[in-house]
Amino acid sequence: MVGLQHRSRAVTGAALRADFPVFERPTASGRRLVYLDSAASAQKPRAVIEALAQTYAHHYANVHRGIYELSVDADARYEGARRSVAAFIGADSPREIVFVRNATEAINLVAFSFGRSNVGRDDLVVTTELEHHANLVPWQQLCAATGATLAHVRSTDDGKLDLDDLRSHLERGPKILAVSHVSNALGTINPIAEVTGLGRAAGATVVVDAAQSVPHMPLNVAELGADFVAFSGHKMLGPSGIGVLWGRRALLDAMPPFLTGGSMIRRVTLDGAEWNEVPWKFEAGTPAIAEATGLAAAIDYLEGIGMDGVRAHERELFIAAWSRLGNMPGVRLLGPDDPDEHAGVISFVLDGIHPHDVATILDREGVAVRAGHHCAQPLMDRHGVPATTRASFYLYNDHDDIERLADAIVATQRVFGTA
Amino acid sequence: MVGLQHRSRAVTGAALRADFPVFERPTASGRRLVYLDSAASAQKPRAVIEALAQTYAHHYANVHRGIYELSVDADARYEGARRSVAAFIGADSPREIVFVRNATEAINLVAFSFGRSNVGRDDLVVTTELEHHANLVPWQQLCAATGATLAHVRSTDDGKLDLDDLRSHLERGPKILAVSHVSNALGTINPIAEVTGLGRAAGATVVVDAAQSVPHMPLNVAELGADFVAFSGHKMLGPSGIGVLWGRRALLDAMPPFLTGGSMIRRVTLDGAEWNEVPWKFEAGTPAIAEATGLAAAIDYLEGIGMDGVRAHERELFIAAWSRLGNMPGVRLLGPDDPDEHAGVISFVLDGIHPHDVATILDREGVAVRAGHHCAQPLMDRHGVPATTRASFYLYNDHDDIERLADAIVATQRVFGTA
Amino acid sequence: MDNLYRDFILEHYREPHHRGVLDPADLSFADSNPTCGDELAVTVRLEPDSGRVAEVAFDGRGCAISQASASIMSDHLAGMSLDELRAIDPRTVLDDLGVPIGPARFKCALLGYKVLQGAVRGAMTDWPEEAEVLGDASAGGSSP
Amino acid sequence: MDNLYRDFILEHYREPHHRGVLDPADLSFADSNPTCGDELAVTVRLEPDSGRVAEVAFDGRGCAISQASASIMSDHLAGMSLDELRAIDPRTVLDDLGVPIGPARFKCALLGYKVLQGAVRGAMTDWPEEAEVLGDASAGGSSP
Ligand SMILES: Cc1ncc(COP(=O)(O)O)c(C=O)c1O
Ligand SMILES: Cc1ncc(COP(=O)(O)O)c(C=O)c1O
Repeated sequence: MVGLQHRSRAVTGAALRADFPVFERPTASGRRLVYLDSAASAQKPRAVIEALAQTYAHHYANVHRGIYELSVDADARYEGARRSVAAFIGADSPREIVFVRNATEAINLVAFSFGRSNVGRDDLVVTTELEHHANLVPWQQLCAATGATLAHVRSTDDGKLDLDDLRSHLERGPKILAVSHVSNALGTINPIAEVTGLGRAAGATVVVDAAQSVPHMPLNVAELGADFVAFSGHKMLGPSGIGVLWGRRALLDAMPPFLTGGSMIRRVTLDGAEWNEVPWKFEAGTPAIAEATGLAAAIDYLEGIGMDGVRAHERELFIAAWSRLGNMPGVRLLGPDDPDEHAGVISFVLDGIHPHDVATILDREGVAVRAGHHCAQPLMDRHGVPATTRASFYLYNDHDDIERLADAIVATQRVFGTA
Repeated sequence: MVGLQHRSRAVTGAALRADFPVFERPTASGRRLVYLDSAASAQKPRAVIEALAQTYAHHYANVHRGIYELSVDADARYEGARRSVAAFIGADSPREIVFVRNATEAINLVAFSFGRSNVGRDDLVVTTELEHHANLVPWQQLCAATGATLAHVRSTDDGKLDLDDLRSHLERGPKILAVSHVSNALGTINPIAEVTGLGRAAGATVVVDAAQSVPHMPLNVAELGADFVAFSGHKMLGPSGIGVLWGRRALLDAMPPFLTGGSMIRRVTLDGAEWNEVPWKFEAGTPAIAEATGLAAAIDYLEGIGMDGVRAHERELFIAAWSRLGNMPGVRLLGPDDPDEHAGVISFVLDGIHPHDVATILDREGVAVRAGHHCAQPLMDRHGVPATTRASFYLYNDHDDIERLADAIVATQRVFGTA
Repeated sequence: MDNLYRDFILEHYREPHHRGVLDPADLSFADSNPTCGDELAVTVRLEPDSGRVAEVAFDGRGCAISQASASIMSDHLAGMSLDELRAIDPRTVLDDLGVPIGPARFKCALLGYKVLQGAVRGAMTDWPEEAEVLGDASAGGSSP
Repeated sequence: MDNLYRDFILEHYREPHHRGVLDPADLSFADSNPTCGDELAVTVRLEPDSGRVAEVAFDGRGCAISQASASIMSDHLAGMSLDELRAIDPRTVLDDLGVPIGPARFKCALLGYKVLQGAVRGAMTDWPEEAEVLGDASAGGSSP
């Protein structure tokens, strides 16, 4: 088996699949599931599912307001999860960790709270052509509401950020630079420390969409140089319904609240309210209590492997898949070909076959991939395709999966008579 | 055992506790847990915990965009949960069900999206003195942002809505009337159909905070006469991280989106976006996928008992507790004494003993209650107390729990030398 | 392999019927599949006297399913009145397509239908309800 | 029953030391416990020469723990300089209280301390970090 020979770490790939119950699921093809859609959402290890069930079964109560033991227990676990997240990304303090639903809400929170109080009609907001809609549409809305101008850093033909274009945008002194660390649509890894450095040097507040990086590589906010970082639990083996906004303490302190209601207040009268301290100021109402503990379990699991190991494994799979698919006739690959600039996400197009049809036939072969615009329509427009097929890797994938993918591509080409 | 004798339905109280693993948890008192804090959040039956675990183990993928079987399966379950919710509250169509995090987010969504596009500086928004902060602070913020005026319907000494005062506010033609169905702090059941009827007749858009009613009594939005209804999954045996906004289709269709990003768009270019159909227009990013399926399981569980049965059980417990506690010296009860106007939520004050101290000593006796302002500071101010102690019932409580509560109150009074 | 990509589907995909743009046209509309961004436009010419469809043409890019579905449907449209167009049942469109369509390809299979409805009504229409068209059991969301 | 509601706690609760409002005062501040809305105010009179605490008084409503804690602390304040007040370690306040305080009553036990810090700094201060004061194991959130 190709997969077993090439795997560099015993702890990744096939050996880990036993931890993920989904791989017990039979597929219509009769073969084991090859799950290549982790960029959309990751599968869950038993440890995460168990942690959730444990919380609900024996440690559940509302948080933040209870005096009885069960609620103190629930609160300690919820706030303990915040400390886990803070440690995982190297935050100075758990106070800088705001729990939200997902990366999308995290970015909206910044656009509404920081944006509407700091951006005016003469200001400039800069995003890039590489962004997921989550890091684009909220800024369009901010600019529409405030009259500010939105500009986009160009990308190159091989899907990289055009740093010269970034520099020239920065010369105009934008208030906000919103940029992704890793593109979900093309897999591009941006030179993020350089980008944040340039952005902050130009006086911009830098918002990093780390939805595709935190799950897949070491990330340390102390070194990153960003002001805000957004990511989702569900892409990093954690539950759905929980995501994270990290922000610099001083910024969070100065920002007005976004959603309002219980827990986020210090004192309320009929006519007005004073706000609680951060991060609770930004967590109105009952949060995703158990889901936070599930996210902490996911972090434990990832730390058990080591984020360096996760990244190394995906880098190796990328190299193998890029050369395997790149050598197949009728297959066009998108994005940079340097493995240091490309995460474990491969977007491709088959000549004469629409990505939806590719994904359908791959599915019949037991290979789960995503087809579509990957919530990055402007990027698709930029590359002149309506959509692509995307295979994305995580720690439970291996070289065998790449062979299954390659075989299924051939099968697709046979159906369409292009092979 | 008192509990067993008085219970009117075999399906409620002690018999059901076996379905809830939390009751296996030992307490510091050495006695079984008496959980009287369901108004803050409900405990979870095994069926809900199992449904969540099943979804994560075998049916999990991102929704809305996938072509492979696993994602079609996940999507069908997520959208199936929407249909369950729609059926449970009698909505015309699942399109009227927006999944949010909690009741708080649901109300904020209305305040931001409907509010900011429909309320201007000459307009009036009316809430009541009975509201949870979640149905008060978002309206304060709306009025602060738009220059509109906020007014509050008075409550009576026994904690009921003053309907004459409501009428006189309605004569001023408010744009929005935001009112709770059941008060979480006092247990008052408002005559909600009458209130919504008056509100709509006066031309107001009526927002009902049903966080304390949907879990505890039959509620049918077709009969309710409201325009928007908000509630939380975690208070109705469901997971944390999932809540519901119901809205009339025509209103939802006409509203601008709130959070923006993936899934909620029809088409995006670098400079602008068109929105998806409802309800997806309001669900930006990856939703609480598995949590929705857990909520559907909670609904199944509740329907297995019948909401009439749940309400009847809590009504019976209310009557018993109200007379038991009301006859104890040094105990002051708040709220209406008519069991038709009072849900299974009893707020009380012990002479000379602060509610926090009460809750601490009750906890030592294995009785979990809430102490504080219950996110209703203006209501506490109204009744001249900083806080109360609150015992709230659900289907797993019984008469034995009331005895345990009464005994623990006596123990508290002994510690403080007031008994 | 395949009960979805039958030969006639692939033939319609490669050589779609009624392809192109009518100019001038009496009705026209364009819409897209939010999942993949596929865009399809329709132009319709009506008989001056009867107001019935004289000619119809689809134009755009898309997958085999969406292209075949529009192509097959286009063969049935000539001679229909506007009311008849409006009354087309999306279930019939799926039946005419003749291959099993599940939720995953629901929008692909009905993009042509939706664009045609837009042309007839002169305005964007909602996607048909999956639960109604496919039956509750197989219905998922109809969002991208 | 009880290691929390020891007799001296209840005595301080019933007859708190240094109770009332100093008028005039050199420093004053009020704050509340967000969980229950309990409000506590402090007024401080300083020695004109040394700038050290001459007299302090607490006023407000609250639970046994918050009242006893402020009362016990108030006995230690006379003669302290502003820098010394500022340097008070919340752990010492809990030690002086002399009963075991967990996360559930953390804010009750430190309300007096927090109000005093507000008076010294002339501005609202954050609650001390539970994790630091109580040690990580028992720490939960410090939010209402
Ligand atoms: C009446 C009422 N409204 C709103 C809420 C807010 O609910 P959540 O915290 O789930 O958003 C609550 C919860 O305590 C409530 O009781
Ligand atoms: C780069 C990027 N940003 C943001 C998001 C949005 O994440 P979520 O849907 O969890 O909010 C995604 C998810 O696809 C992503 O890949």
